[in-house]
Amino acid sequence: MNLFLELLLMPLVAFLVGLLMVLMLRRIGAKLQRRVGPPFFQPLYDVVKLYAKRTQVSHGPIHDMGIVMAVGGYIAAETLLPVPGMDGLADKGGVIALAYMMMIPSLGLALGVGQCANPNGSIGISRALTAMLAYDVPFMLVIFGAAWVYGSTDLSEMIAQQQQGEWGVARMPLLALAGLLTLPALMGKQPFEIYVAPAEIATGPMVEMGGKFLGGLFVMQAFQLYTAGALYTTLFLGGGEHWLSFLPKIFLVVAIPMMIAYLFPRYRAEDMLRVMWKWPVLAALLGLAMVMK
Amino acid sequence: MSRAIEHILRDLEHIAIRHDSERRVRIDLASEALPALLELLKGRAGFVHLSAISCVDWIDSGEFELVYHLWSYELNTLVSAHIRIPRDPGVYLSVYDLYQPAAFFERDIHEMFGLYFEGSPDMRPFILTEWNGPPPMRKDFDSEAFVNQTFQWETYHPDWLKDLEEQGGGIDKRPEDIR
Amino acid sequence: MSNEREVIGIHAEAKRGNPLAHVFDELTRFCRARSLFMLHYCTGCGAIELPPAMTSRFDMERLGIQPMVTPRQADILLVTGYVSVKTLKRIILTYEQMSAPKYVIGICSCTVNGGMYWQSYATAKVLKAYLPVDMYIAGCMPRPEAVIAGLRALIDDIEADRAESWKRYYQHYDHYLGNQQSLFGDDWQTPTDILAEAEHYGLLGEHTRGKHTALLERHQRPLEALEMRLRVPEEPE
Amino acid sequence: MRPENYQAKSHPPSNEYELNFGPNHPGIEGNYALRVKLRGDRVIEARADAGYLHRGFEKLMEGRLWIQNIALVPRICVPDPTPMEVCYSLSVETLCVLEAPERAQWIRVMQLEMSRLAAHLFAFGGHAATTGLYTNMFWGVADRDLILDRFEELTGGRVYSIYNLPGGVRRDVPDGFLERLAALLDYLEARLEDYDNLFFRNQVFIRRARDVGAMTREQALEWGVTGPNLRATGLAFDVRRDDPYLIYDQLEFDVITQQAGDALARNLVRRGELKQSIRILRQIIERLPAVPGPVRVPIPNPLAWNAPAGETYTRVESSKGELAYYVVSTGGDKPYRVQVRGPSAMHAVRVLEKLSVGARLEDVAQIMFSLDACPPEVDR
Repeated sequence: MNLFLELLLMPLVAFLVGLLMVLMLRRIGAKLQRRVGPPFFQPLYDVVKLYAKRTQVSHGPIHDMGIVMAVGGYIAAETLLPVPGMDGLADKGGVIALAYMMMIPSLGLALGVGQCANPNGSIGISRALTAMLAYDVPFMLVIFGAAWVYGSTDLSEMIAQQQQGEWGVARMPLLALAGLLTLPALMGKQPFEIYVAPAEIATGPMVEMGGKFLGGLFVMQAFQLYTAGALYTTLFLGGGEHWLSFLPKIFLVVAIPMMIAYLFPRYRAEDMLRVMWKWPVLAALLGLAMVMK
Repeated sequence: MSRAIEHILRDLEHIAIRHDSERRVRIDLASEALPALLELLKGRAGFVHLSAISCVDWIDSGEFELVYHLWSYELNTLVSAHIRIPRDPGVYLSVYDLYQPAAFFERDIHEMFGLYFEGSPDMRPFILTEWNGPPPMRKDFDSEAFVNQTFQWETYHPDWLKDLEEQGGGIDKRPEDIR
Repeated sequence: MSNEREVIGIHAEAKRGNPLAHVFDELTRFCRARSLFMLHYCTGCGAIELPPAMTSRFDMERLGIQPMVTPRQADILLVTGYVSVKTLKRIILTYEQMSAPKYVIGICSCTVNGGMYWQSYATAKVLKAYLPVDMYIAGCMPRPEAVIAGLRALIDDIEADRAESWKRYYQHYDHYLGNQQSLFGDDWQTPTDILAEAEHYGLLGEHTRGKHTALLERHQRPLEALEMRLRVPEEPE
Repeated sequence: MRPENYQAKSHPPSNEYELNFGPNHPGIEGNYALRVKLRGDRVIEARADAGYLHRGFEKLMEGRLWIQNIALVPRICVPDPTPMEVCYSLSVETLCVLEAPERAQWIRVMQLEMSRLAAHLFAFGGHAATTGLYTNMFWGVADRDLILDRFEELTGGRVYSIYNLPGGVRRDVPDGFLERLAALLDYLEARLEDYDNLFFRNQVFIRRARDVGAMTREQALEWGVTGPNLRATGLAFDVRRDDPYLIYDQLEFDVITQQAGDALARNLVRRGELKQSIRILRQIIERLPAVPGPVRVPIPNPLAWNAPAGETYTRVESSKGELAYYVVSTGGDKPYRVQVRGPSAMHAVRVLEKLSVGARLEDVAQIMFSLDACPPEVDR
């Protein structure tokens, strides 16, 4: 398939799968809360509705730019994530570039939200950056360990190795565990949902976002869930031979943090740092020691 | 139990103690004696809980009645101390230094009745911050007249009612007429 | 209701050249009706029946309705109960910050005509004099079923393109502003510049400007950017 | 005038800034505002801003008949309306030297305890939601709804029942009501285990709520704290036991206390009271059928009912604390003066202000919800 088409298709697929994941998130919550939950197309309705708002309140060009960066960062990340049948730019970027791309949205949000001059938003974004600081340490360790084990930072190379040999989860179980512990923080769900926190800071970064800006954030959330699931699958669960095995894997990966998300309150910001820097980092360091012995 | 209260208060002059029921005591006294009474009750009988301060506007006699409801967790008795102060100029002493909850009640009475308490920590408007009229709980404030003059009303005259009226029926007494 | 619409002439919008415009309109309308973010301002008692309607027993999310936290994100403003004058100011600020299309639902009898507080000096009686109301759900207080039935009716209205009160607010701003001024005083001003917005979005109507907006424009200061100061000055007491 | 509320005045790059917490904020119970001044994310000053729910109840009640006011009083506290009705009815009964028949008193206590169950379920559901645990809120509100169903069966109204009158209650319990109530109690008791697992034993929640908004017993007494919030500081005082009204002196129940006085302790007290309310209701279910008598005494024509001159201060224990009515009559057909002393008038203003200072911004909502403050009681 030609590269240009792939670059178009990969984000699109990511978006659609991401919307399904948002739906799954809300349905899981509904089941735990003993209710029915939203209809099947609900996430799509939400996004279309938000983009179709007639009046859009913008707080200046930086505000607009922030959202573009937030969504753009993930779109770029999707092109670096190989999926069955499509490699995109995976062989040119590798996992390090991907990790950088996954940080851009938070920084973009910080820019955009700063422009809103709403203290709730500013507190929220400072918490979001704190959260990023918290989960990036174990996340980087995990990526580093995986790259060490596979002897490459190339994601398609990793997939190829796993599909010929055994899965990453068997070769480095502790690193896989550390990655799993990092996932809820990466997805910003309870107990690490410190930067949305409606009752504390009125949904933090989203406080001044309406219409297409909120729509952008919804799209970003879809990408975020998809990226987290797909990256974990690629690193530890053998990637995907074809879509029929890839999709169940990424949905399963995303479902695990969601199951616990509805059973916990959120931590305080410093508690999140403490927890993230303790258990996942410990597991990751032990895992590193095991693979490097 | 009630004996004890009478014993404690034996030094105060011009004071009438009445036992309404087993756990209710009513005390009437002059307004100057109230701080001394509260101090005695709090210090000697353990009346640490100021349940409420009530204000009644006796407009006919030109007085405000203030009632201090005190509860003792030890004696399980509620004492209501009644005093009367002149409606004009309507100034009295705060009991905040004895009972902190008084701050809320005094502030409330100030904005609802216009009665000023000297020494109370905060007499700024609290509930009626966006109210320009007279203190609304005074008896001379006519709420209904104010409402009729300030607010709009829903006109209730649907089509089916017009039809009914053409046939000679309709509403006997309209809400507007009652107001 | 119907003749009011004709007077306003809401449907007199210019035809668009894009042949797909109609399809897009249908799509957005379809999605709008199925995704409603509501801001439930707990102005009064009626707020107590919203949690049951939202939570497990009645589960509003089935209908695509979910609570939102800030006015910027919301589509529906639920005014749940009597509106004291102090609250009414905040409701108007909230309403003006929402992005259109936006809908207002008045819950409880008190928003219709003052309810059992008709005598009260502190509550405004008729909500629709100050804000355009799409739907009233009467009752004291309406049950969760009634709230959901009302929201369903609103959904039908949105799908049929009948719920357009927000345009009425722009096009009859003078009327609403006049009522607001009569309650809050002539120097009433909100941070949102409705006149400029109406102009910008092409929603100016015959009755947008009038003697009340003239009064507003005389003292209106444009919204300046917030200062960045090192210390907040003490409030004048 | 630029309406000054609603948005912070300055941008956070400065170290100190002011934030309006409410009136329309998910971390605020009802329509209430707290203006907080923050340094970093620590509150250095908090000021309550009430009046958004002010209706002038006390003025309204002066303009209505004794019996008309029954429809007005439950609206003063929306989540827990029954104590309002009962307390007002008791006041008028004291004034008119009436006494409700014994059966009516039993039914009233039953209704009071049902209302307490509902209010407590609502309260800790709300508290859980402020910490991000929405599942508990979804469950709590749904279970509260089952109690409201029983209310509806008993009184005809889900929330506001207008069931108590001076002189008794409107009608007797329907057939089979007590069995259905007993079944509901069994269900609720079984559900309590779920709540314990999800909420009260949740380590993350315990970590969040411990030491938040803590007050000592001395502070609580000084600030006029009552009800569960006072019992959470270790003082075993309950109006139901120590100043009994109705038939509470014939019932067995424990006064639950905790020592810590923080948000966690306050929730645990409510958790214990749920169990006690179930216990009280079980006793009533058992003994009510044997209580004879009518459920109301005849009262004069309500439209021309003049209560004798006098005054009364009546207290009951609502789910939030000490609730009292001061009613003055001059012998007319309307009250001369009614004062409502809601427990939240203390909790939501001074106590909240004091406890918020020094707390972190993320704990302000927790403090408010753990105090179970009810803004309409403040504003009236």
